[in-house]
Order: sequence, then structure tokens, then C-alpha cells
Amino acid sequence: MEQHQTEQLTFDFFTETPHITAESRDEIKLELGKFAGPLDLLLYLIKQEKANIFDIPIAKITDEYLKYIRLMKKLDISLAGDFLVMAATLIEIKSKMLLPREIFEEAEEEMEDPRKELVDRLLEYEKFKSAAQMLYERSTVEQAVFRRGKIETDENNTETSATVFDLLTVFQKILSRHKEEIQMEIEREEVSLADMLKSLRKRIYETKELNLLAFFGEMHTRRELVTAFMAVLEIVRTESVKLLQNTTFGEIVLRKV
Amino acid sequence: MTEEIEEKQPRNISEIISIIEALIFVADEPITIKSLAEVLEEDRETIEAAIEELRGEYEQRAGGLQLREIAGGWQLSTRTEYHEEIRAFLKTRPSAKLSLAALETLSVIAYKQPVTVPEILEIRGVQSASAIKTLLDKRLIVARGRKETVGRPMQYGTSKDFLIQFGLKDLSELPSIEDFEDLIQ
Amino acid sequence: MTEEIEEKQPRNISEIISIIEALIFVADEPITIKSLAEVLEEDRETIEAAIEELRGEYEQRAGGLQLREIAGGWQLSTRTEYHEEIRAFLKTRPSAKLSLAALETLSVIAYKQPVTVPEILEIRGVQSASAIKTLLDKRLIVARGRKETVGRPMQYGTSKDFLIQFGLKDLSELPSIEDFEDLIQ
Repeated sequence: MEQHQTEQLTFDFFTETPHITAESRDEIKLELGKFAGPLDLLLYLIKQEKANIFDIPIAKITDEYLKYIRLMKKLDISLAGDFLVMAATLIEIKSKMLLPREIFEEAEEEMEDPRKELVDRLLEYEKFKSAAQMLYERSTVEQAVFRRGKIETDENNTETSATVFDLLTVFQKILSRHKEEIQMEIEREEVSLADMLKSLRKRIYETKELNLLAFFGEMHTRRELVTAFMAVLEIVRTESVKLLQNTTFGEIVLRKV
Repeated sequence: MTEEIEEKQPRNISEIISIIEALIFVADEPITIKSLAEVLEEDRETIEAAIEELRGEYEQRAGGLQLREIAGGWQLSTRTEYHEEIRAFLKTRPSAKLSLAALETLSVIAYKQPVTVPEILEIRGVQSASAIKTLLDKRLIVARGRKETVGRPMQYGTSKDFLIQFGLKDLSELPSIEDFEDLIQ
Repeated sequence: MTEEIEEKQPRNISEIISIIEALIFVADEPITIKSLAEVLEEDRETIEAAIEELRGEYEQRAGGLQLREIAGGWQLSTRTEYHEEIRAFLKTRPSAKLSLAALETLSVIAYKQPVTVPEILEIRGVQSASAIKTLLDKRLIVARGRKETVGRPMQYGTSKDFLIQFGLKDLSELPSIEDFEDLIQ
């Protein structure tokens, strides 16, 4: 990895589009912008390598991808979990590609290229990325067009037309206004870990299954939430209760086994 | 990044007229010769001549609009001949618009229905009588019978019109706190 | 007081054009052919012909204003050429641009609507919650009911404001998503 020494890395997180500029032969300046997601980063790396999207040099790209992730971590930039999920996917594909060919030949049907699913996703994603660019251009043009100023018949209304989300937002605000008042009046009694564990155990044994998000949602304070979280970790560690997630991004449930 | 000092082409008169027309159009109030002269960096005489020409154009066209000098400035407005049609149109405009007080009250009723006036007061912390009247007038809420408690207060709930105006098939389509929590993490 | 039943003179076409111009000016949103036809009590064809004539007039004059079809209706607006002077006068800056994430999310919603949060995640490969929140706050998207599937997730679609802010007559004016495929390779 001798390129490590020659790479000079500077980051500009305010530029929307990342790019590498070669200032001299042995000095590469990498400017990492805000990537819109792991697919965005991946596309960028593929273009960087001038690689064919239908024949991605997966080992090389995976290395580059992981290098980026490590850099982000070193710089203490919080990484969305989705970036890590993609890292795992890349490593998986890479290891499949390394399997000896004979294994495939033995199989009756021809093995599918392990990269195929990823390529399909990249191609699909890229279409929407281009569409986003088109929308951006449209809105820029549209910002040069102005509508008429206020006239008498507009009636000076301070009113707004509302959507269902306005209803919910407003309702939330009222509730939080309310909650603050209550909390000023009563000092909430703190729940101990033992109590939390007891009630959690009772719930799981009664219902067999408990939606984790819903359970956390019942907590009123940050401290309670932390206690609840610790109780979940404890119960999974010590008892026959499992944490399950049905689909990759699905909800997490606690289940008695 | 590169601050270019561009040599501006002098504008011709028809360009000046067009810009003046656009500025009068976007202004919230009658716009004065003085402020036009400032924005365009042209002298008063040029602006006055341009406006005179523009006014003449509008007069000759005899369309739906006129350019008028009013309160020391210039303004576009509709011609008086068409006030009947304009009034008719303004009346047909749907008003899905609500004040914040009405919106707050509506949100409480939507999420807590059936709910009484004292209960709404409790939640909002302010009297909601006039907001409730507005909502009844707009047919967004309806009375839902009395609550069997002291004073038997009237209960309110959302109406069918409410569903239509907010594009909901039924109340289960109201976004829930959970939908929202997904979005504000 | 006196409800007169007036025998209305049939209007000639130039009168219709003038009234349409006045109504488009008065309306604070793009006004549809349908509501023009209702207010004027004329048929669609007459209105359409009148608008076409009016649009041509504006085009030929090449003044400061233009007549455009947008979000399913007609609206007067300034021409793009004069945005610098207008901005100088209104003392505004171009409004904050959407982030890359928000724009991507919007493009997925625009093309896949109605679409749920998990479906957006599938395409973008990244959580889009905060982008969706931004788009809802900016009223570019709206809730479109729930999907009848596990968890009944909320579906989203683009709003009328989306059409207005992106200068679209309607959604069909968006280039087809498959067209972008050709651009990629």
C-alpha cells in the first residue's frame, strides 16, 4: 500500500460533490464531500477507478470503500449505519468472488455473479440521482421567476393552509407544552433497573413478544430510556429471550424462546 | 469565488420598460419613481419617460389590467369593469385556511375525539370557544352527543368534510406519533 | 336588495380575454381552465382559445411579464431575464437550496409515488427520515394515505407546491425515469 504515503488528504465537507484533484504526479488531493449515501459513495469510487459498472473490480473498490469509512471514523464523523451495512455487503461479495471456480462448476445451474444484485441497485439508484440533478436545475431556473406582490383582495391573512402533518406537529407541540408544565409540578420518581427488569420480564412472559421501539416509546425521560435499554441488554444476556429482526430494516422485537 | 467586475451594457428603453413592469408587478405596494430609479440606477427622467410609455401601452391594449398612479407610486390593478366577475371568483375560492388557534383546536379534536370543550381547554391551556365555532362553521368538526358527566358537556369529533379536506380515507390514516417519530430521529 | 334578473349581453372574445387576464392576476394561485369557465359561464373551448390568444399576446409583447401554465393552472409571473433587478428591489436572496439527500429523496418520491419510507430506503440505500421531514416542512410532499401492508406505513407523494416550485404543468411533464438510463452509460 505505498500510495498511503503519497496521498494527501484534505476534507471539505461543505462541497456537495466530492472530487479528487491531482495536483502533481505524486500528490493526490482527495476532497470528500457529503455523500448522499453508501450507493453514492460507491458510484463515486467506481467512477474514480474508471471501472465498468457491469464488471466492478470488487476487491479494489471494497478496499477503497473501507479506507473511506476508516477515514471518516478517524475524523470522528458519525457514520450512518447504512454505510456499515454496505461495507458488510461488499466484504461478502468479495469473499464469494474468491471462492474457487470448481464449486460453481459442480452446481447444476450456472451461479449468478455475486455482484449482480449490487449492480442492479447501483443502476437503479443512479437513475434517481440523475433525476435529482434535473430537479435541481429546474428549481434553479424557477427561482428566477417571481409572482405578483400582495394586492388588496388577498386579504391580509396570517393564515396557512394545513396538511395532516401540520395537525400532528401542532398536536405534538401542545402535548410537549403540557408535559413541561406537569414535570415542573411533580418530580418524577425514577425507576430502578431492577424494577424495569421486573416489568419487562412480566411483559415478555405475558405476550411472548414485545416490540422494542414501542417499549422504548413508553419511557418518559432520558434516564428511563437508558434504564430500559440496559434492562433489554440484561434480559437478553441472562434469560431465554432473543432480539429478532425479521427484515433487514424491519422492527426489532424481543421474543421468549 | 471570482468576483467579476462586469462592464454593464447600457440598457435600451424597452428593456427599462420591461424591468419596471416586472418590478411594479412584484411590489407589495405602489412603487415610487425614486425607488425605481435607485434599483435601475437610471435617472428620474428616464424612469418617468418609461412609465409614461408603459402606461400608454396598458391603456391602448385595454386588457384586464391597468397601470395606475396611486399614493405617490405606481401599481398594477384590474380594471373596474370586471369587478363583478372578480367578486364571483373570489367567492368560489376554497378556504382550507385556518388560524393557528383553530388548527391547534382541530388537532386536539382529531386526535382525542370525542372530546369536550373543558377537555380541550385542559389540553391546550387556553379557551377555544371561538376556534370551535370557526371549525363548526367550516364543517370540519361536528357535535357527537353529550358526555355523561357533570354538566353533560357536548362532545366534538371531526367530520366527513375534515377527511375530504385533509385527503384521508378514514381516521386511521391520520399520521400517528410513531410515524412522526420515525421522521424526527 | 333588488335582485335584478339582468339579461346578460353575450361577451365578445376580447372581453373574455380581458376578464381572464384580470382573474389570473387576482388569483393568488394558478387558476384552472375549469374555474375560469365556471366564473365566466363559458365553455372550456372558449376559455382555452382565449388563454391561447392571451399567452400569445404576452409572448409577442416580450415585456416584463409572462403567462405560464403551471400546476394545472395559469399564472402570470416575471420573466427570468430580470431576476437580478427584482432581487435587488425585493432585497431577497435565492431561497435555501435543498440538500443532496433531500433532492434525491424528492426525486424518488416524485417518480415512485405513492411511496413509503422503507421503499425509499431500498432505492437510496440510506435512511431518509430527516430528508422527508424537510420536504414535509417545505410542503413539497404530502402524506398519501397508508399502504395496506405489514405495519400500514404512511405513503408520500408530491404536492401542488412541488409543481409550482419546480415550474411543472403536471407530473407528466417530468421526463420519464427510464430516459435517465440512457444518460448514465
